[in-house]
Amino acid sequence: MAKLFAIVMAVITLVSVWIFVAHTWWFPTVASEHGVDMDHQFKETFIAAGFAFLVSQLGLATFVWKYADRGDNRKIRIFPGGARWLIILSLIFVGSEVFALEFVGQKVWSAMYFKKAPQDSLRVQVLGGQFAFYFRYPGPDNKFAPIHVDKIDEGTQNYFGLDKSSDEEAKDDVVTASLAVPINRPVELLLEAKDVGHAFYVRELRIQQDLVPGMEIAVHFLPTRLGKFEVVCTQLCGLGHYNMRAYVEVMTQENFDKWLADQVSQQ
Amino acid sequence: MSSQAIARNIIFTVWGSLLAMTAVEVFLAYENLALKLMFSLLIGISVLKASLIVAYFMHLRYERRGMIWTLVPAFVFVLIMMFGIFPDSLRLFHMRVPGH
Amino acid sequence: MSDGVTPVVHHAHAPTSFIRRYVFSLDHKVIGQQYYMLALFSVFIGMLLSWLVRIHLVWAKFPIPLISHLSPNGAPGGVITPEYYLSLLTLHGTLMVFFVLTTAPQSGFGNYILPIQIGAEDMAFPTLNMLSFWTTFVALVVLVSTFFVKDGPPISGWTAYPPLSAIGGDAGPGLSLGQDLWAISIALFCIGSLMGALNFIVTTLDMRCRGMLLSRMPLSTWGWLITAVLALLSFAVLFAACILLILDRNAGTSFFIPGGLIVSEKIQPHSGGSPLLWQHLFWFFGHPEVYIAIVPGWGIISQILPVFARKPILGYKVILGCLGSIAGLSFMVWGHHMFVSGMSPYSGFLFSVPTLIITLPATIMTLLWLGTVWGGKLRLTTSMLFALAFISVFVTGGLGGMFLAQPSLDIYLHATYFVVGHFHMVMGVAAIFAMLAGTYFWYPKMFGRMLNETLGKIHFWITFVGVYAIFMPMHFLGLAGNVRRYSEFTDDFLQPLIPVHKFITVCALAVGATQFIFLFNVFWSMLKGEKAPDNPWDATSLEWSIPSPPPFDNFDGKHPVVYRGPNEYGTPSGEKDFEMQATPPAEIQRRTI
Amino acid sequence: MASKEVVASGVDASGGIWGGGVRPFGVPSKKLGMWLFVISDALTFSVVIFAYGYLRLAAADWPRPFLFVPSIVNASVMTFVLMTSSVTMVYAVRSAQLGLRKASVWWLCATVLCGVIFDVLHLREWAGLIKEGVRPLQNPWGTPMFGSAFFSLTGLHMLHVTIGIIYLLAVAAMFGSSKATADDVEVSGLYWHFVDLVWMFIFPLVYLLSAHR
Repeated sequence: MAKLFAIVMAVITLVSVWIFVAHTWWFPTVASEHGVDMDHQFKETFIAAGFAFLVSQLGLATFVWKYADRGDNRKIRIFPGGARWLIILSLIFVGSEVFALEFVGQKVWSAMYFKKAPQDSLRVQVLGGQFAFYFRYPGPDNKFAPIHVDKIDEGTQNYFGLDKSSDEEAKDDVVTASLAVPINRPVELLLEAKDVGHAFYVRELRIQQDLVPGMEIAVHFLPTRLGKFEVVCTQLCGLGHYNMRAYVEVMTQENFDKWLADQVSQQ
Repeated sequence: MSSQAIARNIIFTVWGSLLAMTAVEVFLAYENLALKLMFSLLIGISVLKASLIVAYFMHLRYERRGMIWTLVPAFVFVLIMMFGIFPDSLRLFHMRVPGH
Repeated sequence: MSDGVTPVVHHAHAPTSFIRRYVFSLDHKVIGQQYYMLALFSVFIGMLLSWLVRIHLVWAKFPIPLISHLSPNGAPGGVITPEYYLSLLTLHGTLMVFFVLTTAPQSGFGNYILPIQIGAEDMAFPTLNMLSFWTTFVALVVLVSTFFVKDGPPISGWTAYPPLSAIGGDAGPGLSLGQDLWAISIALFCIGSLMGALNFIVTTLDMRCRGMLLSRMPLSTWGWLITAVLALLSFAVLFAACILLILDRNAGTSFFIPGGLIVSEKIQPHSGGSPLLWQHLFWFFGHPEVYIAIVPGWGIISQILPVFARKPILGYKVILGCLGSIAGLSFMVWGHHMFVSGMSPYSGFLFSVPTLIITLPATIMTLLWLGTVWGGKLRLTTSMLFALAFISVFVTGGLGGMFLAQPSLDIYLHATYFVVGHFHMVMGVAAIFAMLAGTYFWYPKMFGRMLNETLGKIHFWITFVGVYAIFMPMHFLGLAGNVRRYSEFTDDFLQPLIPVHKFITVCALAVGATQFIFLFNVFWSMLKGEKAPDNPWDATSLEWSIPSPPPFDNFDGKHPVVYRGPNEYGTPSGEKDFEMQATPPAEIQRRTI
Repeated sequence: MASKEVVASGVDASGGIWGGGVRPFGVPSKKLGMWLFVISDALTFSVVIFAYGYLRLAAADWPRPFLFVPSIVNASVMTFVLMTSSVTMVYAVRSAQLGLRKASVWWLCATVLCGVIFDVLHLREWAGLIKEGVRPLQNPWGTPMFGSAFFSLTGLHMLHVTIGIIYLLAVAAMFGSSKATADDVEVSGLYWHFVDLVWMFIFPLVYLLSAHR
């Protein structure tokens, strides 16, 4: 029984570690600037956690193998030095971990949330609703017209409740069903929700942020890889949650200008 | 110990000071103070009143020290932790959706 | 005094009527068994729900027999609809977290064992004890009744985030009456748990027998005491939050609902509230709740390991310190559930510091358990196997926390299957393993008969390997960016991951099926199991010094006296290698001469 | 080493062994239980108060509608009544402990009377506000949330007072017919003082901070 337990544990441990090391199922390739740092942070954490995982699991397996009662009159042995060494050990391990992960590893967090978006960044407003995302570009005046809740109407496709008759800023606002951004230009998203909580999650861009009703939350990133990525909702928002999806396409500047142009023509 | 009866003069001293502090609170409410200052003064006085009630009316002052040191810190600790929700509410005002 | 017991004047007798004795009983042992059975019922319902959930995930169109009768419009022809999937998900979470993880280890074992372990005749407030059980029972009935109301249970998940949970029927099916019942059920559950917690604390402090110093209490008792303190402080918060939610839904207040919402084309009347407020209040309870689920487990494991390793637990006082400090820290870290919720990023940073610091006491405890196993003479009973497996899964799950505790990484991992794998491993499986270890350990005392070890071993091996096969892959899914709470994986990105989900589902079905072996074992052994001796495991604590099952007033009208701590193992005096807490020194001298 | 412990603890057992029971705090279990209840109930109240603060801080124009006459005066009178009820309660406990059963019952009744007066004044005020058009989600003055916060907080407190009235009546009846002990009176006193204590925070936070100037 003891040997079986030890072997099973060892197998479980090694298989798990192997799958991690072999990257059998792994992150999609990063497509944003801060994402690179994030992946680096992941790597460091994997090394620390993997080490602890191997040591503790294999240690347990060995102890069970070695110290199972085989009916002999072997005396028990108290761990040399009692608890003291183990406490010191964990102090060292955890102390270094907390320092490394907490105070060194917060680069990404601070870069994304403590720093404001650069001045020249492209501002896009994102509105989440059951069960779709809508995007609004401010147009030449770079101003978003105010949202008139009473004017929001799916039927006339006035998703943002714009009042083009009276609001000047509203006239040049461009509303789209999918997001397109030029590569290597910082983007600032202003996230809002119109009914319940949603979330804006793009794996390749390594961004995730809840859309909270009644709040306008800003996130910013710098896309560094061309491609079309999925935007999915990660905050349970009702029966269509699993189907709430949009796409973000990172384009070259000229493609982006073309794209924006014929979005304007469709308004 | 807990079963000893509390003296008359203490009861009325506490009662009087509670009333007095209430009067002070009402008076403060009509002074022209910044909301922050007013709030902290009012809360300060209320905490004082509460601790008087706990200490004398609820008799905690005469209980075994061990009991005080078990009950009060746990409560106060949790209460202090709860203040962790406020950084948000201060942000909420500035993050409200324009037009809503 | 040398015989270690003093006679008392009155000698209580069990009530004779069936109702008073087995239904509305005041006896902590019966109430403990009632709680245990309630949890057993809930855990199997919850497990069946998880089966439906897993099956729907990978074979969405597969018609499941009988379910169409349970909910004709939720699962027409047995094919589960996306919204009914969410209902099942919500009920699974609520049942498991509240009615299993909170009741079984604390109220179940705690009620039965704690008074005996401290040498008391009963809890401090038997009537309150009965009330707390029946309140919990009503809460369970109310929750399960959501299956039978129009358009079924709520679809807002066990965290019930507003506005989804607060604006009612407009937001989706199950959010009208179902959500109300959910809130009422949880409020009732809070009341029940508060009464129980209060009772536990008073009992542990006031009812201890002669010689049972705090420093001599078994670690399981300590676990239950600390958990009771956590429950007393945290359920009060959830209770208030539930009241506010109920008011928002029915009294027209607006604590959690901001203005200007348009749900299904209707402008909602509410304004002025904040969804974040609920998240704060819920998780302020929610994180201590995690420890309410696992701290009794830690206590039980720290109690069981030395028994079967035949040596004292390493660092009794240190483990105590760890339990205490984790209990304290658990009130400082709730924000790590809300990193990307729109909470102030600075608080997010601050919350992650104590979160990572929790690793310290957790690591120390794990190492102490390993140190206890080291150099012992392990008796690998089923109970011990589950205890050892507990250490393994606890470490595995805990290490996942190292990732989620960092806001930088949580940005990517939040709301993915990595989180699901993490908390199922560390809070679900670990706590369940502690319960199972406790069951195999205390069953002889609770029911007077031994559980069948062979069935137990089969149950253990499949379960142990199975949980790794289920929850380890979930971590990989999370890394690959697989979002949780999706009823179907319709988007292209997730297609390559579906084989993994199939594998998980198959394992889940297998492991679930294995649990029926356990269920059979429990009920079969009640009737047919071999009679249990007073002390089948050569354990030291008080419950093993009395007959199994114990007499009505536990110590048969005598008052036990405790002479030493619970960890006197591997101290050969005469033929025995352990000393019971209640063995008087005189007798030891007689034996050793 | 472990065997030494056996001897040591054996010695300890014959020497510094304690008698079990209510040693740690030297209070009856019921009293300790009530204290624990008070703590958790205090947390429940704090949560509602915190929610009120949270939303008020986030609100644009929180109304300050309470005129000195009648609102503030009325609230001050209510405060006075509640404090006085605390004093009568203290007397009830005191005479119970001194074995003056009859006096204690009378003092309890006096306390109940104060509680009733408090409730009546409170309900009168509610009625007045409702007539002025205050509802959970609307009021003539400003942020709609005002009504929600006001009614929830004061309502929760009023509920506690009402429960307290029933509780004290029961205790009075049982103590009068000597089914209850002086300890029970003291325990009920703890609850009543706690209700008073909560009002000490509701009065300034809900009324004074919304006083019209």
